[in-house]
Amino acid sequence: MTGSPLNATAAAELVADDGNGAIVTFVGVVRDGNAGRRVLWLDYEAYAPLAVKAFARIAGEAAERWPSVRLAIQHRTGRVDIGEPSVVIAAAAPHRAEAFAASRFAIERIKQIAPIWKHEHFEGGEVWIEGATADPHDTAARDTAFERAWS
Amino acid sequence: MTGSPLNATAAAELVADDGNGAIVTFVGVVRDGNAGRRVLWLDYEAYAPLAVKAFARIAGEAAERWPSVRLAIQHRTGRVDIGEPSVVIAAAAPHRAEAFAASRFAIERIKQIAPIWKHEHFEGGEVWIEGATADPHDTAARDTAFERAWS
Amino acid sequence: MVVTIRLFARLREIAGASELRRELPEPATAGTAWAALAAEFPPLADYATAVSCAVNEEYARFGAALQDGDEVAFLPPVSGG
Amino acid sequence: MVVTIRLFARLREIAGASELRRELPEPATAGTAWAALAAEFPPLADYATAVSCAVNEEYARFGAALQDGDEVAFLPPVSGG
Repeated sequence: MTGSPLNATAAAELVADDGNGAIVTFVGVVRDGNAGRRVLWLDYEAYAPLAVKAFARIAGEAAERWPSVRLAIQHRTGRVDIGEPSVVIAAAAPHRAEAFAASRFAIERIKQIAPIWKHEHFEGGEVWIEGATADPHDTAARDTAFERAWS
Repeated sequence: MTGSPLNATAAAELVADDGNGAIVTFVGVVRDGNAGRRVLWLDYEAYAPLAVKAFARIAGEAAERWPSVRLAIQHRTGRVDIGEPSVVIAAAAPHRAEAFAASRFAIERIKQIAPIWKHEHFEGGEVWIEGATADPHDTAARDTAFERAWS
Repeated sequence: MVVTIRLFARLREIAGASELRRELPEPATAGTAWAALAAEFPPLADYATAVSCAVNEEYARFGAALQDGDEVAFLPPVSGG
Repeated sequence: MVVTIRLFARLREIAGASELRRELPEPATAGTAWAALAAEFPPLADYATAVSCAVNEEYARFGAALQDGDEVAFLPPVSGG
């Protein structure tokens, strides 16, 4: 969790390893539009210590399913302008299937359980985006994330 | 196609766009082992003009399936040492599902139809790696790539 | 007992504070802390079925017992990523 | 007619050249060019069912007709990525 610009290259370097043949990096970027609104920027609020623990939980869940995967997660707080990254996930594995799956799993799971909130500033107003009720023990939600990642 | 080190950041910047919320970058890296052999380095040979056309075909196939996706593909020729990238694919889209799918599709398809060959130098010898018989008109192979990318 | 209550995003705006200290009758749970808060700030009731909670920086159930000095956080639906 | 033949990877090693110019009796196809080459370099026969071909830098069928001056390439199974 950081208030500074994210660095996808640094995340990828963290997980690189001579035995890993695949690195998949997911970068979530602030878009200029959402639900028909012209977005100006986003402000991210977070419960940072719990967010870091949520990321560790997500990495643990991924490691249980794909033991060879190494995962790095970065997430912004504060104002993030259009075109800037709000989240970076790097997943490395010996083979590509696991790297793709772990990266996708992580972003699905972040949206489910990371205590982070988008405050959208759009042309004409602002709104808190509210997605999922966070419950890390909801195994159905976790399984949905696994299914989206690997099917 | 290039004999110089690949740059994942540059590939991601090529596809970035203010309307795109997701950028998925796949980096294929030379591993230190393969099929029980201790790999020292790989030499990539390519039929470069046809490889570039194959990448354009792959981008076209991806665009037909996911019209909002922008794709960039870089591939090395020549000697690539352990831990160095041999291929970089950046896929950007408004939403993450398409970006993940297009990136995965592209690497599956490269392995099917790009006229590129790995010459593996391992401890004790060297060997040409031979994978798929390239046939861009084989729709069953293409559909397998689509299925791996999106199911 | 006295607990620290942390609020985020829209909940923070409704209460007008990101952190509150409140005295609760014993025995107290995260759920009784939420009920006291919702009585104090009625618009919080909209979140009754959607709110999550954490005690001392770990996700917890609303039935989790609180101790004097605990930090209990209430979280509206999340939207990271 | 005279065509340029391009060979890659193991095929190149078997023939000892990445590029050859060969005269072919007309009418010629990519398939007849391959047959002539396999007669000249018998180990190429191992690739009879696995080889692909391209004519003038486009993938082609073995039945594709060749013209004088064409470039025909023979490709062993690929292994990019």
